[in-house]
Amino acid sequence: MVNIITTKNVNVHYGDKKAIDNISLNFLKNNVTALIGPSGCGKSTFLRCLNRMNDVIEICKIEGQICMNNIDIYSNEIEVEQLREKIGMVFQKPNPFPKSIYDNVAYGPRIHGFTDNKEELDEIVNTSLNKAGLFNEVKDRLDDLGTSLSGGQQQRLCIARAIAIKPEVILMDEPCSALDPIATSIIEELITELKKSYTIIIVTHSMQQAARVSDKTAFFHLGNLIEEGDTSKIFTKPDNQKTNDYITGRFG
Amino acid sequence: MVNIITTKNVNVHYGDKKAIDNISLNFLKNNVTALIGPSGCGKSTFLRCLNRMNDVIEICKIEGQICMNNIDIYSNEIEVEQLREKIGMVFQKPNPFPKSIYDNVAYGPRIHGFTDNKEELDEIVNTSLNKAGLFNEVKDRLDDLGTSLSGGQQQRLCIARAIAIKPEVILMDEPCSALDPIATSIIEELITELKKSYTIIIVTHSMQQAARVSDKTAFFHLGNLIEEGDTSKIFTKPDNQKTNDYITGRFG
Amino acid sequence: MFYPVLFLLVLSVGGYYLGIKRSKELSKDQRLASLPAYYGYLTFLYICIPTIIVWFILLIGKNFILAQYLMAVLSDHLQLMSSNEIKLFFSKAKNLSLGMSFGSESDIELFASQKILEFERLFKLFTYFVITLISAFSFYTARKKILPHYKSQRYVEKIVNRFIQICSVLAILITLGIFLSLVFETLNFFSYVNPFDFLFGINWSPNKAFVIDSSETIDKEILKDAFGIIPLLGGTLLIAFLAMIVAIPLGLMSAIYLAEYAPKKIRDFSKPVIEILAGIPTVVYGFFAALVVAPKIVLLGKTLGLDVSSESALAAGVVMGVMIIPFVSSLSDDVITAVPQSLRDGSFALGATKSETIIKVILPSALPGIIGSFLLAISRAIGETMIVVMAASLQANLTINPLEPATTITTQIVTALTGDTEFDNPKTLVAFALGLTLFFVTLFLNYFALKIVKKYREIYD
Amino acid sequence: MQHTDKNYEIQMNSINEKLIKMGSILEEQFNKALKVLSTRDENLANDIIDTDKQINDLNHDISDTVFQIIAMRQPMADDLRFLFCSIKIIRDLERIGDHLVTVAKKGYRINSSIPPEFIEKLEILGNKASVMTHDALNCLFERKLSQADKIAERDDIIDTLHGEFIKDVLSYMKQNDDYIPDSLSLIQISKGLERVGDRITNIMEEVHFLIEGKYSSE
Amino acid sequence: MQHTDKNYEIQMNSINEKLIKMGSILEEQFNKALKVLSTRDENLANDIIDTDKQINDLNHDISDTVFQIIAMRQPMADDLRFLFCSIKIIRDLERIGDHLVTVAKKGYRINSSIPPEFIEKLEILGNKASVMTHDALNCLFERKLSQADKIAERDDIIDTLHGEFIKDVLSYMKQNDDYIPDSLSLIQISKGLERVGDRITNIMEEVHFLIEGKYSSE
Amino acid sequence: MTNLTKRKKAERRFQFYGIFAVGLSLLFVLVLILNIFFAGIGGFFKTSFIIPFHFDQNLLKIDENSSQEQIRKASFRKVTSENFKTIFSNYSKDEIKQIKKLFYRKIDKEAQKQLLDNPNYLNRTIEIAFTASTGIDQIHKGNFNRDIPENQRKINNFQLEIYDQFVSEGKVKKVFNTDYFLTGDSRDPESAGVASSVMGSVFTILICFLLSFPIAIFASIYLEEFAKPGRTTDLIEININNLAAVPSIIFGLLGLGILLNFFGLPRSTALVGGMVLSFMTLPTIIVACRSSLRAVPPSIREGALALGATKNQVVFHHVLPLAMPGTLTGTIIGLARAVGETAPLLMIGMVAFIMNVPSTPLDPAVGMPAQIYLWSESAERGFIEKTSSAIILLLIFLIVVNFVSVYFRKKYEKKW
Ligand SMILES: Nc1ncnc2c1ncn2[C@@H]1O[C@H](COP(=O)(O)OP(=O)(O)OP(=O)(O)O)[C@@H](O)[C@H]1O
Ligand SMILES: Nc1ncnc2c1ncn2[C@@H]1O[C@H](COP(=O)(O)OP(=O)(O)OP(=O)(O)O)[C@@H](O)[C@H]1O
Ligand SMILES: [Mg+2]
Ligand SMILES: [Mg+2]
Ligand SMILES: O=P([O-])([O-])[O-]
Repeated sequence: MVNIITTKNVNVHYGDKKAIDNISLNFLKNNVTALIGPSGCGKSTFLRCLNRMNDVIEICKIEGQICMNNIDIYSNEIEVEQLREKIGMVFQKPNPFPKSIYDNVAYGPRIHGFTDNKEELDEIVNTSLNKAGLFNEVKDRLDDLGTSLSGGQQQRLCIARAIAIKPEVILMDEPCSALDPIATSIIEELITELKKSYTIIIVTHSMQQAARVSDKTAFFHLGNLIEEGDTSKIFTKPDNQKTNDYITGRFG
Repeated sequence: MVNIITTKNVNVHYGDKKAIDNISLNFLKNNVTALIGPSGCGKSTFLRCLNRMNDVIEICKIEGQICMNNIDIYSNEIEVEQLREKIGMVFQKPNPFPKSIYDNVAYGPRIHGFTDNKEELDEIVNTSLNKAGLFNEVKDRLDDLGTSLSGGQQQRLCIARAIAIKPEVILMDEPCSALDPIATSIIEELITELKKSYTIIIVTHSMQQAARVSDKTAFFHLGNLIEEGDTSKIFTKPDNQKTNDYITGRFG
Repeated sequence: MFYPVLFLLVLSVGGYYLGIKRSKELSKDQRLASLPAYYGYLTFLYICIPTIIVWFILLIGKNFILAQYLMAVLSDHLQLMSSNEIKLFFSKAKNLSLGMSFGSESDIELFASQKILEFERLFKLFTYFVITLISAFSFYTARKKILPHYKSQRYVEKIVNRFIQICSVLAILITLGIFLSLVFETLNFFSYVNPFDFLFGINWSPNKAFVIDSSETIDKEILKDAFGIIPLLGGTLLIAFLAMIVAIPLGLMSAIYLAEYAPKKIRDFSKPVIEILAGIPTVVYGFFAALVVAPKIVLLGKTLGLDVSSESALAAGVVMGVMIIPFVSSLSDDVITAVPQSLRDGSFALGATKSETIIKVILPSALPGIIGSFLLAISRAIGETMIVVMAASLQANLTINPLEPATTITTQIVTALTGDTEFDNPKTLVAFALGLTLFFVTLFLNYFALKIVKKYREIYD
Repeated sequence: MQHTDKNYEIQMNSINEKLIKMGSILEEQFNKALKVLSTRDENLANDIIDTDKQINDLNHDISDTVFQIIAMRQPMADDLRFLFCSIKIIRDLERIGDHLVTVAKKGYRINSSIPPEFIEKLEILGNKASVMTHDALNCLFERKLSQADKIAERDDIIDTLHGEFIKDVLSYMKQNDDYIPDSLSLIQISKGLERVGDRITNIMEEVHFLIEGKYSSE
Repeated sequence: MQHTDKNYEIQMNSINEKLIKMGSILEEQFNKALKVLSTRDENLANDIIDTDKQINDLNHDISDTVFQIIAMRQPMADDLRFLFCSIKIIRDLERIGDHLVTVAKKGYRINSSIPPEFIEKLEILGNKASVMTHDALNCLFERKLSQADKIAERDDIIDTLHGEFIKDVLSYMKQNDDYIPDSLSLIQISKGLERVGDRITNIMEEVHFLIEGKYSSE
Repeated sequence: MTNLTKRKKAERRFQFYGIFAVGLSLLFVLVLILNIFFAGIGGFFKTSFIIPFHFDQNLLKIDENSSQEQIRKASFRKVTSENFKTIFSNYSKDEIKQIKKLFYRKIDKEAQKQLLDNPNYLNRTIEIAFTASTGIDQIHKGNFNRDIPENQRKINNFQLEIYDQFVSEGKVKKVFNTDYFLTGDSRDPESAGVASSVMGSVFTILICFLLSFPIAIFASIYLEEFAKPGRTTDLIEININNLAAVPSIIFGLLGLGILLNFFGLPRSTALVGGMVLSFMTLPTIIVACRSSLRAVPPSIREGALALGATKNQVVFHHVLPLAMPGTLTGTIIGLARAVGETAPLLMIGMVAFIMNVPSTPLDPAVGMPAQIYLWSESAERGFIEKTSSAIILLLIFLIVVNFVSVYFRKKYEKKW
């Protein structure tokens, strides 16, 4: 098993407020890693450090080392656009562009200049939709607006969009929290399907979801990484008392 | 055990769209009844029929009989304000008024003219906050804005506000869906506490939550009432195959 | 003007396509650092920017060059003239060259206008030549930059960002422009009139300055009592107050009704119709106030046995009030509808009636925003010009009786500047002092209004 | 209907399959054990003892899987009942395996001069137990209660047979001092087979719970 | 730390309490059963048989509660392990109760002319089993593993004692034909007590799982 | 229960206030529009007298072969007098003079125009409709009460008699005044038209749009998407907010002080007017554009960023197109306001008497509202009607624009 992303002594501050406290955490290739923890513990913050989405936030300061395939992603040689081509992201609320389904998926390949060729582009769009398990549902209406789809379909469209630029890693920040149970279970299944070709890091509020979909789980608390390990271990016999208390519903 | 609310052959249409299809369902006094079902099955619609919150929606047409304490709540003799004094409601997103905590709770008693007396009003406010399990947290800052509280506290403030007019029934529409797990568990505990004095009807997306807090559960599907009964029964041995399938995650 | 722009555009767009073509050729062998389109944009900008700059310089310099040219050509003739005469001569020649003839031109002036036309022709040719030259050179430079590893996207974006930034800085320049245009003339004015007298004087009779023509020395003692702004301020506030008496209750209640009660159809109809009131040009209101409302008020006053002036503050105030209704109603409507539905639901669920919900929950929540809307409306009323110019009196009158005539700051500005007086007369210059006062008063009001509105928005964010 | 989550479905199915496997191994073990009684084949007996490990492993395996599923997937309703039932049944099945090991261990050492009717009676008992086990597992897999009550009746038959057998052996023992250890073995074998009947009754109770959501006694 | 949800806490505690109750009843039963051996008091024996029903009821009760908790509260980690452990342990405890009933049933009917050293030996065995049970439950409640391994050793001692006892009884039987049924009872009592030891070993395995999250054998 | 009854009563009272307010506001609109409509609709028509007119070759001193140029140079004064003399041969010279006053002062010009359009009229007698004077026009349209004493009106009793005679002969016609739309301003209400002011407005608005629209969009983009919070950004913010608050007349002062006096741009031109109005419109568009930009949910930006789009790509591919409908609505409203703006134009001299229809933004021009202002200040009765007609035109334009923008808003309203 190879680590595709490694992080070492990562600290994140929002202004004066420390959001991530010296976290070192590695992510295995072709694995689903779940980040869990109470609200505000820094899951999203940490996740967004991995594709430098936090660059946008002025007051956000990041220290420590984050490497992808052993290259420091915060080094000067790395263009952030290039990085995000390698690390896709799916958000909490499905956010398709208000364009056609086709254009949603084709957008990434277009801006990265994957191809000038209409047929090749079609091919990319179709495979991406297929991989996201959406192709059969939308193949007859690729020209409809992406926003006209149902919530669950929209989220899969966003996944297709992320896949279309052939990333190695896909980050997901609570991808199911805006969905109902049925749509959720479809996405969850998709995730286990996708991990054959991608490395997936998922933030979730639902311990049950983490238990269901992930191979590895990391438990965050107040900006600290309390425990990480095999999901089956974390949910049955965590080493740390805090993890145990959180998982079993002892919060106060 | 007495039925406090009885409904018979209730049909609800939004324009041409049928949202509730001939549902008859009764609610026991001092019980927590959970309404569960997939998204869009009509849970909220049905709930809002019970205190006539759907009156506001122009295209919403309600047929059938809904009685509270054997009096038809849609009859002409019933003023809707009077009904809502008897049936309180707590919403999905905490919605405290942007007034002081005190005024939030005192609002109901004031408009209904419960008392002119400052001491009596204080008394009502304090007991309501107490019953909502919030008094100790806010007693020193009753003049702060209700909106300055945390999400979970806001939701409890809304519960206190509902309690302050001494309703018999409290309706809750996904009261925890905007809260994190910790706040959720506090509210859930509060619910079991409240059922000693009130009848509670709660809509929830989370089967687990229904299982945890309710005595009775009703399962809705596409506007139909599929099954209702003791919660422990519904979640261990439902009679209906659809219920079983939904509960066990067989959706497709 | 039009053709050079088109010419430049054609050149630039051509550059864009050539850039794309070149980069596509390159991209056959390897992946470029940026998309081909960006090499196109790069070429486009490379051609556009320097050319526009040079062209602009040429345009600015044109008059200067022209003057030099004429000087050279007509040096014998011009040597004899004073600088003022030269100015006059040039402008006459210029007008002649544009075909404006007053029938009394001399030969030398005709000759000069000929020369000007000649120069214009030459200059135009020269402009085209320069544009072409620079474009070609820029295109050459840009093309050299089209290399696989060259990140044209970054460069293009940098330029675009800089351009965007410049656009936003323009707002500062305009404000600065306003301030400068007002402040210099105001200082000039204050050299005639003591600022203290201006700000606290209670007499307004600028015509006292009329007797002074530029040759006479100015008697500051007379002016001391002529430019007191207080009566103007009083009139302005009186009219604004009358306007608000009309606008606030009507506007606010309309907003409440439309936002909370009205069936969708009525709302969809009424809202835009009431907003028409805001869209109607003020000159129309002025016309209406002066020709329809004022006579009616006089008539009404007569039947009631009141003595109403035909230029009463009432007419202007009421009409202005009508005009301002939509300002109050639209803004209030916005803040009322911005109150989240959940608050309404919360109140209804407690058994409140609709009016209770509005009065006790919605209005208090929206109050800061509503007050903000009032303040904005007031500042609008104070700055309003045409209605008062057309319907209010010119006569300064310190009164609170709406039936008497009153004048306003804006009216006086217009009066001062539409006469034919020279710019070195306090009677004219006072307009700038009044403008500056108005500027600060409305600024102050708006600053507060916006602050309140902003704070209110934060409650829900 | 299948679970929307295919992995869940797979996990649930694997438990089912392992239970089936356990059942079929037990059937084999029954056959072998009864053969041992008649042939006194030590190798076969050892084979049974070895095979029993598989059953023990399956027991642990299923127990682990059930634990994981409950931890990771929050099963409810029939899924949960099935898991709950499984976790209890496997203990019974494993014990049935143990009893068969007892049969084998004791069986191949029984002196051949013991009257063959004892062995025959044991074989009858054994067959009944074997068939009961088979039927019980069928009940489980098909989730049909029809046969369940009959199975309880059949346990009564086994009990009676066992009681009679003990009596017979006791009287035989009294007359044949030398055969006391062998008789004791016979008694233990019979006892074992009788306990299989009890286990099956247990299993049927769990199956009842699986299907009806409550125990028949309640 | 306590569960944020008090009802959950109460439910979890009730299981704990019921387990404690089961343990204390079993301790009583042990005492009574050993007394029956020496006194042959039929009433006491009946008392034991009656009391066993309580144990059975507790078994069902705990099983139900565990099922409800798992269905309604999605327990995880140590809670889930505890529930899982409980569901398995109660079977063992219930069986220990059954074995004690066997001791009582057989015990009071043993002919008083049987040599008293047999009874004494059984009492020693019984005491050992009783102490083991007590210790095992302590292990469970205190979630300490320290004593667990020792308990396995103690089971070996019981097995040896049982083996020796059987040998003794066998040789006694051969010499005293008339006492064969009584000897058989002695053997069954010893066997029962030995099985208690096995059960305790089982329980300790579950406790190991509860504390360590895996079985000691794995 | 009484409590509830009381509350219900209060409820009804409150609702009534609302209906009353809305009703009154709507009434204002109605009154205003009707009033102006009825006052102004006549302005689109003019009254003409039909009289036989002989184009005498000799009096005009031209012949069939004369060029248009020659006709234009010919004097029609004499031929007109001759015609009047023949038609009204039984009236005295003085009376003819009075009769002539029933006609528009420039009757000879009208005759000339007829001949220019129809050269074959030469030497023929043709029945031609000549514009009546504004006084007759008003009387004919019924805007003027002829019962008031003779000394208080411009038309004396003799003239009225003649007019009545014409009417009885059916020689008075009310015709649609196409010239109103084709000619520029004039000292005479009879021939005053809106063409020059309409063109002036068109040029002004065009300049205003071309300047303010792109600049506003870029400024908005900078502020919403790129600006890092800092002193400069705050300064820009404050300035834009202030610009929105500055009374329009101050912008006029700016135009006067900076554009005219300092930069020496030509007075009274659409160029300067457009520039001044664009300063005014800028903040309106910026506010609209910024709020539209802000309304684009951050999730769209994040979505694009996460795909590796650069910030510029995010803005120009996604955010700006989504913000466009809102921006356009704001622009339309801003421009509509600019169209109706008068005060600043007063300051830069765009209230001049302009007869020629401007053909470039550099020509002297007035705007519609300034024209309205000018006419409304005019003492002549006929101009009131012209003013109202111009107002009608302006209002129609504004209402159309308003509804277009409402339609726009409705159509592109997005719920995220
Ligand atoms: N843009 C921001 N500016 C300032 N503080 C922030 C910002 N984003 C997050 N924080 C703070 O950083 C901490 C970690 O936030 P983060 O969003 O990573 O938590 P989270 O674990 O994702 O929570 P949740 O489960 O609610 O999404 C919180 O205390 C939060 O208040
Ligand atoms: N105001 C409305 N106008 C028109 N249709 C509506 C309205 N509110 C609800 N519906 C429709 O009625 C049906 C039932 O809606 P309802 O909100 O009751 O579902 P729900 O079970 O509460 O779903 P959720 O779990 O998503 O809240 C849905 O199909 C919905 O689209
Ligand atoms: Mg988060
Ligand atoms: Mg709902
Ligand atoms: O499994 P048992 O030996 O106790 O029947």
